[in-house]
Amino acid sequence: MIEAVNVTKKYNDGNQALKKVSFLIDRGEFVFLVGQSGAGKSTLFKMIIKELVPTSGTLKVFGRDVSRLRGKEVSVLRRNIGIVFQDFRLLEEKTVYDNIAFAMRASGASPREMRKRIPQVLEQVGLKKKVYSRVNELSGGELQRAGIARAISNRPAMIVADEPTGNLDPQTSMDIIKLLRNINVKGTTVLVATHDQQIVDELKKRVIYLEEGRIVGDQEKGAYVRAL
Amino acid sequence: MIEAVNVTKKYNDGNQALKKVSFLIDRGEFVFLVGQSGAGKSTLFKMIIKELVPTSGTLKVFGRDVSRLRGKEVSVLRRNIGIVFQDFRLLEEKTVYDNIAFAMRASGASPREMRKRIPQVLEQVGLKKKVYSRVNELSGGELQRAGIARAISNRPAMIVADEPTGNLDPQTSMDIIKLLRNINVKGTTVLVATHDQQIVDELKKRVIYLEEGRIVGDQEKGAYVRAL
Amino acid sequence: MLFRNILFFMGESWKNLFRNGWMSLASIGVVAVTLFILSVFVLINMNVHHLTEVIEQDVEIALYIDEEATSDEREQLVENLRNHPEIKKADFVSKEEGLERLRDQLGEENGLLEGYENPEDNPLRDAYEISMHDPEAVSSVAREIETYPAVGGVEFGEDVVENLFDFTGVLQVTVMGLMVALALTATFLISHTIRLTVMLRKREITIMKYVGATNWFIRWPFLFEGFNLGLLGTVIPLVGIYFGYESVLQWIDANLKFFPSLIPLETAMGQVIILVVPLGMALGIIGSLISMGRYLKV
Amino acid sequence: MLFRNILFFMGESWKNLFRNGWMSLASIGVVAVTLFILSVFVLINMNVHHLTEVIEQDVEIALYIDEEATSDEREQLVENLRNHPEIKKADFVSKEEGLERLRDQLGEENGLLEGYENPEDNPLRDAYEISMHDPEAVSSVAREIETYPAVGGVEFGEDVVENLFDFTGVLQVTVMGLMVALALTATFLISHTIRLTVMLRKREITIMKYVGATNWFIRWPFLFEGFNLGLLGTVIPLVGIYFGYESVLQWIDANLKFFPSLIPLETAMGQVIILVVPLGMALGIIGSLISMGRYLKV
Ligand SMILES: Nc1ncnc2c1ncn2[C@@H]1O[C@H](COP(=O)(O)OP(=O)(O)OP(=O)(O)O)[C@@H](O)[C@H]1O
Ligand SMILES: Nc1ncnc2c1ncn2[C@@H]1O[C@H](COP(=O)(O)OP(=O)(O)OP(=O)(O)O)[C@@H](O)[C@H]1O
Ligand SMILES: [Mg+2]
Ligand SMILES: [Mg+2]
Repeated sequence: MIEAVNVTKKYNDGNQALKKVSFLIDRGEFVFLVGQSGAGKSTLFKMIIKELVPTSGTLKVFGRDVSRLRGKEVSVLRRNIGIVFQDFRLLEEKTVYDNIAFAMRASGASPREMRKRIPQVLEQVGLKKKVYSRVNELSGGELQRAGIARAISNRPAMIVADEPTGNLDPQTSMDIIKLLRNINVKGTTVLVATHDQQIVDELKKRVIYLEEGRIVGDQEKGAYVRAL
Repeated sequence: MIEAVNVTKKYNDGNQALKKVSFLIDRGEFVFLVGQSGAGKSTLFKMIIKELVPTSGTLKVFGRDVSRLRGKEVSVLRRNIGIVFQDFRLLEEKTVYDNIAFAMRASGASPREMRKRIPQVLEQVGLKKKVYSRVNELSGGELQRAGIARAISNRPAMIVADEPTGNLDPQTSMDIIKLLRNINVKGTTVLVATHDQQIVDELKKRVIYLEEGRIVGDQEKGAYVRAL
Repeated sequence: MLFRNILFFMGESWKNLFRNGWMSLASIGVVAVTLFILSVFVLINMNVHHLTEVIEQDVEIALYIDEEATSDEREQLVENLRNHPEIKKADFVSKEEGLERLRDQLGEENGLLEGYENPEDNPLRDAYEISMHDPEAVSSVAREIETYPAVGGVEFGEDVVENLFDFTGVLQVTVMGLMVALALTATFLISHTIRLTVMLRKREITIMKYVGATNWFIRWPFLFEGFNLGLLGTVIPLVGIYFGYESVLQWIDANLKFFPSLIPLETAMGQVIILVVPLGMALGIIGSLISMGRYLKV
Repeated sequence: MLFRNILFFMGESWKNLFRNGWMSLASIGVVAVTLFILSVFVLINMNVHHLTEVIEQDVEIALYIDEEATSDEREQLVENLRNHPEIKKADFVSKEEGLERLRDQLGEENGLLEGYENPEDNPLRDAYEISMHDPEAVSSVAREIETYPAVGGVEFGEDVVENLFDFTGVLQVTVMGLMVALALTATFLISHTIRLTVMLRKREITIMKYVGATNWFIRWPFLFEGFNLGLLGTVIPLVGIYFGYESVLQWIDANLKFFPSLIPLETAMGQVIILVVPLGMALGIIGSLISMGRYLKV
């Protein structure tokens, strides 16, 4: 699914956010990405959806080098990845329903699919009460769940979630992570960046440890704090 | 410092976010506000700075009824409260330095004060390396620290922080909370809404528990999970 | 492009138009004002052109026949006038006719003409009213026919006529220049407006891109919006011009008896519609296209 | 308002102006185009007015003296003309002078006047060139003085003159209307532009409010920005008008010998500057004020 070989990302200001990162994530895996603030987690996610391109090295997603994708191919890539953004990226003026419908339509779904699917996903993230609330009327945690609902709405082959529980209480956090695990069990690859020690320790999944742009560990059934 | 008597907030869509909430916070206290997503924490914070006004009940801050404040008085209120917003509210296109300078100037500081104070606060939140980075080049945790730096920049009488560690790793979270505690020790009142069990349990400060808009508990030296 | 998408795009563009309320109104207003001024200029231009022609047709030479001319000389004169290449028409006006006209012209004051009832006392002379193919040749032709036999005198409004030609010429050039400037302004303003709309929706566009929308999926609603804005922008000037021009015509009709008639309402409106409607739509679309480019790189 | 704040606000407004790059350019462009068109209209209007006056001064009655009039009758005539309330000036033109003028006018072709060298053979008559206080009274005065003793004939360009008055009248009304429309358009466009600037900075404004900025602290930079935009918007039209009008003057000078002279460059520019500069600044400030209101409630 994702194959990174010596991926390096240097920002224009000279800041080297990722340094020769290499790893392989197979279809159907559930992987946590942990590391201090500024370690490069979001940078890696942005490259997976080609919001950024690697400065050097190759990053293959679904078997294709993302740096080489052009125009419509980028759209196709993104339609197959459900993304939960750290900053939500929801449209403030639209309702929760419209936000998801908006994304589904943009990725080619029919109105009928939307009508069927949207209540389903809102049920899954526990946001059914807020279907027709406008996004700027939501609490922080509700925003986060709306973002997750959108990401899973068109049944992507892979879900990439950046800090999906940062604004949630422990109970809701656990519910969300279990939701992602259930989706994973049905075959979807899931990649989660998180600072939430509790959920990492609880799930006992593969954990990739980033430190100042370098992978310093990669453990099956890992915990938040890297075993030495 | 803050005196709430039967404060109720009903949003236009009929949603009752706070129901007859009463409490008293004295000068120099350090208080955690905890509760599930959607419990009403941010709503309460917004009323303290008069972004919203109570539907009924009275909320006094610095001894004055916020509903009665007009024009310039609102500016004065806000200058005396350092606010850390759940959604950061930073200017994307400006540098970290300019964001803080912008806020300090708006609240009446002189250029000389700014030049002296800004490096100081960035040092305190551990963001000195990013002084001249633009905000849209920061990681989630760095954004959060920039927001905290801005809140403490003009030495407010009270600091109100909404989820100040949601995007931070446990180590950085603890550093930030200790920073707030140190400021508190010097006399500033601090009110923090959080979902972070670890820091609440560690600090053993007063905790107010919100549940669906109601205060269901208020304990000195409380823990994240309410003792029954 | 799927049919359901077309409907969706059109719906979106209208929704945006209403959602942006005053902002859309502003754009439409700008387009309307521009097209309105443009229309007014077109009307002025058309009418100046029309009036120039009318006045040019009015520019005639009056040739008075020498009272002592023989009938041979008179015939010779007719022949000369008929054969002159520059002369389009030469109408004979007998001195009786001339007197009749004068009576009409003077109206109630024709007490002045008392004593001239008797044809013998008619103080006027027989005349020819001559019009030219090229009105600008007036003075040279006049000088020439003055030398013909049987000609008692020649009259035409020399200087004023020449100045009028020059004046309308300058006016037409100025108006043309202004029209071009206005057309450019209109394109500029529409692209400016849509560019701002695009900027205000930057967030929407960014999100669409990150959830996998294609470039054209993003572009269509903006194209429709430009089109709508342009089209709506034509309505106000057309209505305004219709009633405005109508009342100008009526006012002139009521107040300026001697003023030559302007182009009739229907003809004028036809011209304005042919110009303004396609222009509004085209400007809208071009405006959208110009503004979208830079925001839609994936 | 603190002095350091004034400097800061001005700095901010300029920074914003540059930071918004093309957006500011667009606003300035809009203001410039509007003021330019306005200036052109003002120039046209001033010159139409000027030309009307020139032409009005040219409208004179030519009074030919009966060759058989006695010197008593002539003196009586002079008296009459001097006492007539409508008459401003009556210049005597002897028939010798008249012949001289004719010679000059005909230039090289004055072979036509051969045989008239001898004063005795002069075919012309003595005349008075009469100008009126109110040129529109021409025809009634002409009809009146025709009845004076010693008058052999009276001449003036009846119809053309009347039509010209009507024509310039209509033109002036139209131009005036367009000028008002354009002034309104300019205000509208500037307020529109600044409103959009305010919208684009909505986030900034919101944040400022939540960190305790006063309303006026937020307003000042926008006021300065409107002022700057308006002021910069005047530069282009002033320069354009200067060179444009200069070349129009030169062109007319070179090509239209018979055209009456237009208003000189300095006078015209003076008028335009007095109109355009305060207008640009005022529009900028008014534009800002209109647009800010609704966003600045605390
Ligand atoms: N556009 C950019 N230009 C320059 N530097 C950037 C840019 N975006 C991120 N960075 C820097 O790159 C580093 C890695 O950022 P990234 O967002 O990947 O961190 P992260 O691991 O997601 O951190 P967090 O947990 O705080 O979200 C940080 O130091 C950040 O300041
Ligand atoms: N502007 C609004 N209009 C209507 N309802 C609103 C509005 N803002 C918030 N709400 C609702 O009020 C309730 C309380 O919201 P609030 O933001 O105070 O929660 P919170 O305790 O801060 O939650 P979180 O921990 O998720 O941030 C939520 O159910 C939310 O949907
Ligand atoms: Mg991140
Ligand atoms: Mg909240």
